[in-house]
Amino acid sequence: MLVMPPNKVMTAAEAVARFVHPGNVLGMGGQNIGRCPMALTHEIIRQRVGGLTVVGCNLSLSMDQLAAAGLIRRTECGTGNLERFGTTFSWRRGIENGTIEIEDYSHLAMVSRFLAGEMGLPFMPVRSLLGSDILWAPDGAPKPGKAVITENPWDPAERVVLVRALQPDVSIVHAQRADAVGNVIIEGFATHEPEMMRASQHVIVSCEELVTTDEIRAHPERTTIPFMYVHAVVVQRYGAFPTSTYAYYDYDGGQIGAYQDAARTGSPAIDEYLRRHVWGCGTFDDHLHLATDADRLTTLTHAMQELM
Amino acid sequence: MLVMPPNKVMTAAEAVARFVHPGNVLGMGGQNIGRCPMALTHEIIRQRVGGLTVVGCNLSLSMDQLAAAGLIRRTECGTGNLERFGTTFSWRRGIENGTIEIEDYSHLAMVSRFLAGEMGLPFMPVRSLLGSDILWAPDGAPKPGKAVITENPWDPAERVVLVRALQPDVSIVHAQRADAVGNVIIEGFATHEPEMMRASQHVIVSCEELVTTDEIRAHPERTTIPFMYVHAVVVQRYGAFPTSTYAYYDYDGGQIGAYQDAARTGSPAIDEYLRRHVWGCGTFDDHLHLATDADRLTTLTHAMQELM
Amino acid sequence: MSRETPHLAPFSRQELMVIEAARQLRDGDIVFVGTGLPMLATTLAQRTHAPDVVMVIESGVIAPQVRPTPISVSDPKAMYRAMKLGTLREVLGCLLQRGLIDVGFVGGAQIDRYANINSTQIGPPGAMKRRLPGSGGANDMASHCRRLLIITHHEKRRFPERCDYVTSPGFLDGPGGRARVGLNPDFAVTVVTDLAVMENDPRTCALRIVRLMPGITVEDVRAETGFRPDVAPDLREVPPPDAEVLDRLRHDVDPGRVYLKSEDAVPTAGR
Amino acid sequence: MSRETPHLAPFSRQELMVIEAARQLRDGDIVFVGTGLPMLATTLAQRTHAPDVVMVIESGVIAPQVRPTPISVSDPKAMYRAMKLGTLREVLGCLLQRGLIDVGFVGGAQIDRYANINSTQIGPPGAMKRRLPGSGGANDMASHCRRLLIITHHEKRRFPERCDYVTSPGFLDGPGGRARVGLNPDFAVTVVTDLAVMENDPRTCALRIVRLMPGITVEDVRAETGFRPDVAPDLREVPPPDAEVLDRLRHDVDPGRVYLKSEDAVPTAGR
Repeated sequence: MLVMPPNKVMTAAEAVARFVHPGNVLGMGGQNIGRCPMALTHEIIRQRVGGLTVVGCNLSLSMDQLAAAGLIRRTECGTGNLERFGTTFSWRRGIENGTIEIEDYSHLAMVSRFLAGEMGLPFMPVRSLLGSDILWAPDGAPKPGKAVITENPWDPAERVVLVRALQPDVSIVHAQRADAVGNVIIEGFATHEPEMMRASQHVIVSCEELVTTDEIRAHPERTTIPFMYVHAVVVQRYGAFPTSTYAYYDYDGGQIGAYQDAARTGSPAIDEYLRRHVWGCGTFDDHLHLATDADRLTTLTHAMQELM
Repeated sequence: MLVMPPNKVMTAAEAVARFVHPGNVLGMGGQNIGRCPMALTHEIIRQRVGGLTVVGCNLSLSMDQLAAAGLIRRTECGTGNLERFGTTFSWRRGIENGTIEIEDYSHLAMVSRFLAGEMGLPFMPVRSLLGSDILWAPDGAPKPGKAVITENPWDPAERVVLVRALQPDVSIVHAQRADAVGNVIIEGFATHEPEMMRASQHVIVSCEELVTTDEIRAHPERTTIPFMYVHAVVVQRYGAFPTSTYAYYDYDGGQIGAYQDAARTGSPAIDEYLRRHVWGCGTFDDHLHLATDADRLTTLTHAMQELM
Repeated sequence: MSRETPHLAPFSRQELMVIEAARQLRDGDIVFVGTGLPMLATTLAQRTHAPDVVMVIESGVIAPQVRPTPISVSDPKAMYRAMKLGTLREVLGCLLQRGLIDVGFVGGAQIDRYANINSTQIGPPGAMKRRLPGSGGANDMASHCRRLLIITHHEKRRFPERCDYVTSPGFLDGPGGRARVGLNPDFAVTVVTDLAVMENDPRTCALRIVRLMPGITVEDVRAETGFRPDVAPDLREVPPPDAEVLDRLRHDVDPGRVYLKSEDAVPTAGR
Repeated sequence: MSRETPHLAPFSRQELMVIEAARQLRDGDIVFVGTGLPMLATTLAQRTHAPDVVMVIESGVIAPQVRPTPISVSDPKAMYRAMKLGTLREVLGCLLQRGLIDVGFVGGAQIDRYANINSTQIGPPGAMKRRLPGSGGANDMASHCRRLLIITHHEKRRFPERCDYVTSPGFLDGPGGRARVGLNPDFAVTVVTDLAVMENDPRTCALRIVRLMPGITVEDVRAETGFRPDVAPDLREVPPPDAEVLDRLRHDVDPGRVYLKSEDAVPTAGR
């Protein structure tokens, strides 16, 4: 029996302490420079929850900071990169020096795995990956357990790949709005998040605004994810900074660039970045104080409003 | 290359003549007493497009009128009924006298078939149907082609059913709003329609209101189905009458009951109903004139508004 | 078959059946529910002992505050102030098959000794006598819920030894039946009727009588059952309704008596 | 490698590469596109000869009217006035894998003789030298589009005989390769670079030179290609840009020169 607690609102510190554990499979929300769950990521780093398997489609800034902090054992994803801002340097370094295991998929294959997970199915067919090296292990041998090539029983000439369901232990997502019982509204693009959230055993949502359940009930067609899937709601204005939150604020290229400069060079610059911006901050608001100011945040807000 | 015609708006008569052909697999929108595509159904009856295989999850009033008109060769669905208003009598009669073939599924199995269809996959796993007689042919023998029981390759003790993808030749759906290029907004509950529409080779949408493409672009997160899937837009106020359209008008129990009375008794009452209400009407507006009046429609509109 | 509790407000057996079904729901349960008596009983539970029961309806409705009296899963009264209006896939796939529904709650058709349900046809495959509506979401509920609640009028033709057609799986052919075909064996069934409450015997998987409606005997139940149900060792009588609960049912849940039968709404003492 | 068309406005080879790529799109094409040069070229096509080209972006964006200059698939400038903002599954599953995308348009990494693409790693499996970002949606585009358009700077290390790692399938090992692994054999590839346009030879499946940038010779191209591309019988020169088109590119599509390199924006005549 799933109980509906009347109030799932808690601090990021409480949410991470309760729901993110060493060795977890962590589903990562956001994409590239959009809606990365930075406040929740910082809290995981602050609590040094390690040995994580980070899963998602595109993994970018939040994943790379976890990698920089040495908390990632493995990733399963479609890409790691930040497009115009370069690659995810800490992740790349971890893969190249052997501290991070990787399992590559295409974006569609990853979302198909979440689709199987959210529907309670053990696998999902997909017609991508055929003929590619993604199907195989790094040594070129068939990789047992990753994917199975099978025939269409109704047309044996047709082949499909079966990929295995993925149900993260916990997913972290930054959304625009949520209510206290955990109904979540994602505005604009939603990437792989709906499937991933519904597939997860636990979901922590940070949000720009807490709305009343009456507001949720007034527009039930706007609810992206109903409360059953969500275990903690963390109210954090600018919780995706320096990435953007659609309809709220644009990304901050300067701050993303500052992180990338440190990540590109590696130690000690990256350790110093994390020390100042994460471990040196008691909360994400402290980080915002350090990394930006009210004028800049207003500018980012206006930049987004101008695009609406 | 899919061309985007600047204007897909046409009459029901044009849309049915162009896109619904004898022997087609017809995807049916709506559920029970909600948003049945009655205007489009009447037009199919008026043009006597026969030999149809009607597919959907719950099939109700619109399907039964097609059955009453002798246009259905076969159905593939989860249920045929009208709940409080009784069963779908013409359909039941057709099955019992052998003029309508049936292929039974559960609702989840049907939507899984549309899910496979919309994703371009040959089949979809489902964990329903196991152990039931739905898997088998009416004579009790395994039914080749309907479903395949297979093992989870990652856990051979676990069994799933594979159901075959379903891509209707044409689907008919009544929605609240659409623009001229075919972007569709379904408000409120959406049943199996999104998967079915995206799986279909052609889609005809009737709508209560035509909106501008600028209005679509102003709220892109509200678009249910983008234009690529939609081939004809028929503007028809009260196009689901006597079933309801969420946010627009409630169902008309009197008119549903009048049809059910005729359908329950069969010939000649049901033929007379169709003669008066469909073949005797040049358009669906003529039917509305015959079956209801402005006061009644205002009452149904108010009844719905009171629930919003 | 007479009821002799004159100190209470008169009530019909159908009313007590709905009330007893409502009692089966625990606060916080997420219930997958169809219209009719299942929705009546679930709404009643919400308005009495279990305010945080959550309804999920196959048309895509999550957590509505149902207004009286919806006659369909697509009735806007069943969607009133929902927390989400979505799609059939989201509720049947991402909640039910995903394992997030606590209770599946269906109305009856044929139910056999092993709680298999037939809502497809009267007469076996190949020799159909009457076509019924079909599965709808019932097969999905019976396949994926750990707990299935059935409410139905108790009459012999509804309780055959073996269903003509298994639309929705109960325990199939008995112990181990579900596991053998690949269904989750963690499964329990409660059938609430106007004569009794039956539950599966954990050992034999067969339905047995666990409670009797006031004034009803085991033999009364057996006379209206096509198989011979055992009797649970702790057989008890269904408690009569609280006046308050009865009042809620009559005035808040189905005030128009859309599903509550008017002919026996206020039965005479001698009924 | 000099350009000698003095009657036209000066333009860089990168600008002409984008313009030539835009020319590959036909009005009405539904194009699955990433950020960077593919989005620049697609936007340019919309603003010149093909106003009804429809962009689809993997983050869930359908038919936006892109504002200059998006630097990411999740940049709100790439979502401006979209017809729908949805999910990755809707665009990669229900449009791309469903077969409703006409052209997949990707930026380059390694591309080999048979148009296989590597965006995963430098060095073969088991002997990785440099990790690259990975597939993203590129494998999906190459698997499901009937037409794949690639835009990339032309240099030898980007055009190996055989990719170290096949992230996204071209023709694999040549004729019949796609059919043998179960991919749709109805497939065509166009590679637009700053030196030439290459397309798959319909017979051999290998990339061959079909057009040369102004002033570029076949030997110039071969010198920068790791395999030896054949030359199509109807080899032509890429036409120089219309002044109007060049103006649109510079002032409407990437006015901030986010992707257009400033160093060779207005090349001198002797370049």
